[in-house]
Amino acid sequence: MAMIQIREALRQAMQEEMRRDESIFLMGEEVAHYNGAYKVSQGMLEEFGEDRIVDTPIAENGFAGLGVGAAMAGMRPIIEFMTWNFSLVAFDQVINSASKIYQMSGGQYSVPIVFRGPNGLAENLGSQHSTSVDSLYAHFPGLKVVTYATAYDAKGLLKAAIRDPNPVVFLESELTYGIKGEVPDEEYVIPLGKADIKRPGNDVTLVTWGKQLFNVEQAAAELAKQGVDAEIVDLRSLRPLDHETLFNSVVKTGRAVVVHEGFLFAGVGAEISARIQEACFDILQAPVLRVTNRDVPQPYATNMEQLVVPSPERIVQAVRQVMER
Amino acid sequence: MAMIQIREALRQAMQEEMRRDESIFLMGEEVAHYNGAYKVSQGMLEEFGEDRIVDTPIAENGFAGLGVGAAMAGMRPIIEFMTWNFSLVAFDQVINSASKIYQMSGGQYSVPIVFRGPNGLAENLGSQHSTSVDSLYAHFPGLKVVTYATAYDAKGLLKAAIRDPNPVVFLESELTYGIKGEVPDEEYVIPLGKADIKRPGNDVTLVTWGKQLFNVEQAAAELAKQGVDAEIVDLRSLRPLDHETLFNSVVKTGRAVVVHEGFLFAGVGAEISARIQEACFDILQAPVLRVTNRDVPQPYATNMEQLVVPSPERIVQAVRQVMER
Amino acid sequence: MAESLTLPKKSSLEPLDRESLTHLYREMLLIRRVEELAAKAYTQRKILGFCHLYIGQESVAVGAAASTGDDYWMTAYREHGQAMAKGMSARTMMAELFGRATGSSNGQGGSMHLFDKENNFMGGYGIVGGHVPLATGVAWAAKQRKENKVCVCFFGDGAAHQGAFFEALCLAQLFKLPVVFICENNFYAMGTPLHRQSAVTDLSLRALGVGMVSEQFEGFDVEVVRDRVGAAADFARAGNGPVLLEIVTYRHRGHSMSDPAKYRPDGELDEKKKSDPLAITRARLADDFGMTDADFDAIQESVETEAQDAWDFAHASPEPDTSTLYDFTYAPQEG
Amino acid sequence: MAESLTLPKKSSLEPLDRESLTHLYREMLLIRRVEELAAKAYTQRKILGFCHLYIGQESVAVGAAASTGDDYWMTAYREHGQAMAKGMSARTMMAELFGRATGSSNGQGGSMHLFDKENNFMGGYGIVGGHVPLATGVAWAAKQRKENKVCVCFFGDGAAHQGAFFEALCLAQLFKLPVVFICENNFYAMGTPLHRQSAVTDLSLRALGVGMVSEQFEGFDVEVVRDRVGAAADFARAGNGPVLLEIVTYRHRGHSMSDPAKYRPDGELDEKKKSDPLAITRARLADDFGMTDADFDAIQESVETEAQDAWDFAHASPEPDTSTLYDFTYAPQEG
Ligand SMILES: Cc1ncc(C[n+]2csc(CCOP(=O)(O)OP(=O)(O)O)c2C)c(N)n1
Ligand SMILES: Cc1ncc(C[n+]2csc(CCOP(=O)(O)OP(=O)(O)O)c2C)c(N)n1
Ligand SMILES: [Mg+2]
Ligand SMILES: [Mg+2]
Repeated sequence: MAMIQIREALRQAMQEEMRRDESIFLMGEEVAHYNGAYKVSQGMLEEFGEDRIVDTPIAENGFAGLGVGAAMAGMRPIIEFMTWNFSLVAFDQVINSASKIYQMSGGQYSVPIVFRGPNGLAENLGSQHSTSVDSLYAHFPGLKVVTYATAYDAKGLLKAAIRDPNPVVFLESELTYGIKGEVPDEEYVIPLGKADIKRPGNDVTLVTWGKQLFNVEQAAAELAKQGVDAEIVDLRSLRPLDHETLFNSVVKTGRAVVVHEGFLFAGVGAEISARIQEACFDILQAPVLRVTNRDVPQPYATNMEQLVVPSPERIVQAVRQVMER
Repeated sequence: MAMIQIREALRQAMQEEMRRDESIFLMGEEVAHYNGAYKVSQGMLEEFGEDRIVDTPIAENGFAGLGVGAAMAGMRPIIEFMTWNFSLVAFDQVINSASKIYQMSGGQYSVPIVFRGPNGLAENLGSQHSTSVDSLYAHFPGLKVVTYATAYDAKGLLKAAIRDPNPVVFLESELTYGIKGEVPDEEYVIPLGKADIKRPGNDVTLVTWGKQLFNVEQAAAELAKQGVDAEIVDLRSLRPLDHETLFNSVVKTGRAVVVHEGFLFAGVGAEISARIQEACFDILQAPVLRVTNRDVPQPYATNMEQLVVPSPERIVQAVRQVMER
Repeated sequence: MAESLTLPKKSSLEPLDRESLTHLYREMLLIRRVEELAAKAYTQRKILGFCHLYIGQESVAVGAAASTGDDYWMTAYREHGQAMAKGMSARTMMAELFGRATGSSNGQGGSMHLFDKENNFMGGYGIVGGHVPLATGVAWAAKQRKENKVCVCFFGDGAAHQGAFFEALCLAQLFKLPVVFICENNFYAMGTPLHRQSAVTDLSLRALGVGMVSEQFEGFDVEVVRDRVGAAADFARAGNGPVLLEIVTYRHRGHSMSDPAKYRPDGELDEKKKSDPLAITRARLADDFGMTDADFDAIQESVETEAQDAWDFAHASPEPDTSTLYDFTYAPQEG
Repeated sequence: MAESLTLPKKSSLEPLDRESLTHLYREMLLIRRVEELAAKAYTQRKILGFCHLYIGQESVAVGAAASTGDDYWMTAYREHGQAMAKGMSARTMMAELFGRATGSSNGQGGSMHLFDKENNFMGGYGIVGGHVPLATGVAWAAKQRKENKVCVCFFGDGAAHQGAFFEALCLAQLFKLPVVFICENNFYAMGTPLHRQSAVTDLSLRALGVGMVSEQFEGFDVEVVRDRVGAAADFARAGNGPVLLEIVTYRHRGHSMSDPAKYRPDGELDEKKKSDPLAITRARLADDFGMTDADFDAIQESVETEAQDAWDFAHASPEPDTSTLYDFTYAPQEG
């Protein structure tokens, strides 16, 4: 076991897979000579050369499409969006090309590609640079959508995403690239579509994914002090969704709060809430509540910005509400 | 009262507003000389001339942005997407420009613009031409999202959308442009954010919007034969949402089924379901169920395609399920 | 400087003999007849949705196939003729248009989404300009694997204003990718003539802005198309980077079956029909290769049979099996 | 043909006298000093997020403002200097960077999103290329209302490969809109030099592909920028359509405060600093207008005061009132 930063875990995942499989290449803005805007691909140009670690001009729609075409032709591209905010100019390629080509071709062409980059809040960047794209992509069949909170999950899930024969949207975070975690020295892969219980508990199920896990863990610690034993379900894969782990937890606790970044309206939290009440209606002791961004474009000023995103306090408060029933 | 096609109702809305307000113009592909791909803008070039009814090249991102810039400068553009499928190449302009400029500028610049065009299934066009964008846009604060089923609503809501000082996403349907309905001779405007009870009932609430209203009405008729008295809530506005009408109905019936086109996962139906169980938890006699597209890219062949989208039969079946509790 | 780069005046291809030119003529005729049957099927509601006919443009696809037969192709939704030129059987294509299980995509794709992996026909796409970046990726793969293949990417005059098209040109030129971009300028994007779509009506100029080699020429003569596309493919194959070809052509029918095409100036269609690719090549075969009416009648007959057979096959084929509904969303994990 | 069109060799503007050139010098110096204070504030974590400094490029904004002061402007995120050149006070700007209620956007926008409606400064935007189409819309409005105004749209060399940029050029040329597109080529997009972003490094060539008039020139001399932007504005204002100007410049700092800019070749920065806009104009004022060191010291002093005052104002200003959180999402219905 080594303690490494999440950016190193992601890098190791790419390096190990690229050594194993010649057809994999990494392409994006500043990934090569600059070693990555957030240093995720540090040193990879040196190891793999310019044919496999490729800097691009600022043409996301173009190079996202390039990746899809290369995948159709049998390569396994990893396309880095410097941040997912910029994937909005490439939205058509991810949706109308990547997610649909396998179907349109009647199964003749698969699209084994990973789109990856940081998602959601990066602090004080204003509304154009703070979008969480989770629900935009998880909405579409044909895509898989994966994210992580820990270094261990980051590495194991990215390796699985690279090996998957389908387009995978892989959501990272600027704010956590530097967080360290234990990663085994031997190789491992975490299958997509499996949630992970990050904290077992009996009183309430806290459903989350991505970096909000850290807020949820803080809230759970505070709740423990207050005598509430929360179970934390880290979904990791938003599409496909691990119903079994999710529903088993809610069946046990009878209560659920969903916590995620990004907007409430038709967010992935809405889907989780709707599915829980569909599947666990008779068991639920209280409505499923959601803690998400408030319904405003992200403001720049710190005091306003922090008001908008989930906080341990808001999570504790929501849990209190569901416990009071 | 005159019986007119929905395309005429939409045209009247634009004509009346354009006569009233010099700053309004209509821009899009084939809207002028071709009189509209679906003849919505028939005759408008003749009445208003080339400065106000404007054909564009196939550059949606460009002319959507042009519209936003013109709106900032005080005009009131109506931007037609030939279909909303093509708005995916303009996604960045609708999200990162239109929905955020009022906020980024600290309220200095408002963006009074309407983006309109047909949405969802148009039959046998395959997966790239059958996308329902409802949840993609309703997800974002800063936008309003409006749709209709009848000629009356189409006209009144489009007039309100044109007068709104904010960007409005207005969702139409190829398949219903030719459907006729009664429209008053005198002017009227339907305020955004107000749902409409299309059928009063006591046993179950059917929540829907857009052309699925017709399937829901068929289902309600069938259910009536079976002794189930369904209330139909036509949301009309997805953002802002009319909670009052929605919750009052569910409080009365204790049961709800949400019916909409497009994908289930993080669709608007998920939001409705989540909000109903949040607000009406103690009243609900059964889980809120959803009838939506099945989770596959839209196939071309008719037999497969019809399997995917909602049908009266599927709606009746869902209602049966919630009634059995 | 951009202007200084040009294509070789002649391609590396040998001129066509009677037999091979006759073969191309037959292919063009087959496409023509199959499209006419598709139109008939559409009016009988055997084919639904959109149906964009290639009639009038056959020389482009057939000429290009004659010089890039083994290469990768990608194109838009007006692709029936291109799919057939690239090797898809009339049966498989017609069955897809009919939405049958025997179609090229099992009825999943339809008229706008023909795919034929065996023949490296990498698809028809419905988002104008959206497939152009894909072609750069196919060329990327071909280059990395040193396949000595190019990717031929067809699109219309209407696509030359799309950001996706421009970004693809930028990337292809920057990375010197073996792409032959073919803009089929048939004068109209739906009802909008080129001069109302663009300030410049010579679309090969688009290449100047990115430093790409380009050429504009009339594509009614299948031999000319074969030679110029061949020259472009030679250039790209040799590692010189991409080429933009603007091939001036004309569609005899409306944009799709639902378009009466009232926007044409009087007489334009008749004028253009004088340069019907079939008439041009027929005259050439008669004048320079001494083909007789009897010869042409024989071709006509075999084409009729093949086209009608495609209809019969499609008509007799079963609808897709609804139990396969979920089989086309995700590819299974290999191994 | 595109190439045949060119701008008038001289703009309609009178040459600058000592007083007005001194004024431009002072503006450039003020921008320089305010940016240096912003850098200091950033290292003290008084300014957070990204902070893209304009140091080295001052002559572009100030020269453009000297010829298009009443016109509409739109730009990207490296816009502190442009906002000030267009009339935003150092106080209002610094307060926005500090995220205070007294900032230009009440602290909602931040460094990348400065807006000043009073001065027709229509915003700084963060999506590369995304604002370029907006500029065509502003020009559309100006043209329809016969305002005799142009829209000046600034963007970087890195934006010249974006589809949004290309589509905006296509539309502006097709509709003959009064836009002056200014590509500030400072040689780098983040860490990527132009020659690795684009096959052509003369970005004014982008105009050829759409038939637009263009010109490339060095923009270190504020008088040159004023004249050439003036000439372009004259051209657009006269109804001749848009112009693309590529103004060659250089940024002395990294891409943003977090970029050490290690990618520069040795000596490049020192070499470029020889053409520091401040040095050039100072020399001109000294040599041709006889300004003395004392004169310059006086300017320096008043600039220091104004810049420090901006800092003090921002520092003393309150944070945004959290009760206004929901006030910036939807505009209220008028009347
Ligand atoms: C992005 C996008 N916008 C609009 C459309 C609707 N549309 C389909 S075909 C077409 C015209 C395309 O003309 P052209 O590129 O010249 O091809 P042609 O039909 O002439 O072969 C349009 C506007 C689309 N499919 N995709
Ligand atoms: C669409 C998009 N992609 C990527 C980014 C990240 N990014 C911000 S600035 C920048 C470089 C832009 O360089 P240039 O256009 O030359 O402007 P400069 O910074 O030199 O002023 C990049 C890649 C972005 N903001 N938007
Ligand atoms: Mg065309
Ligand atoms: Mg730059």
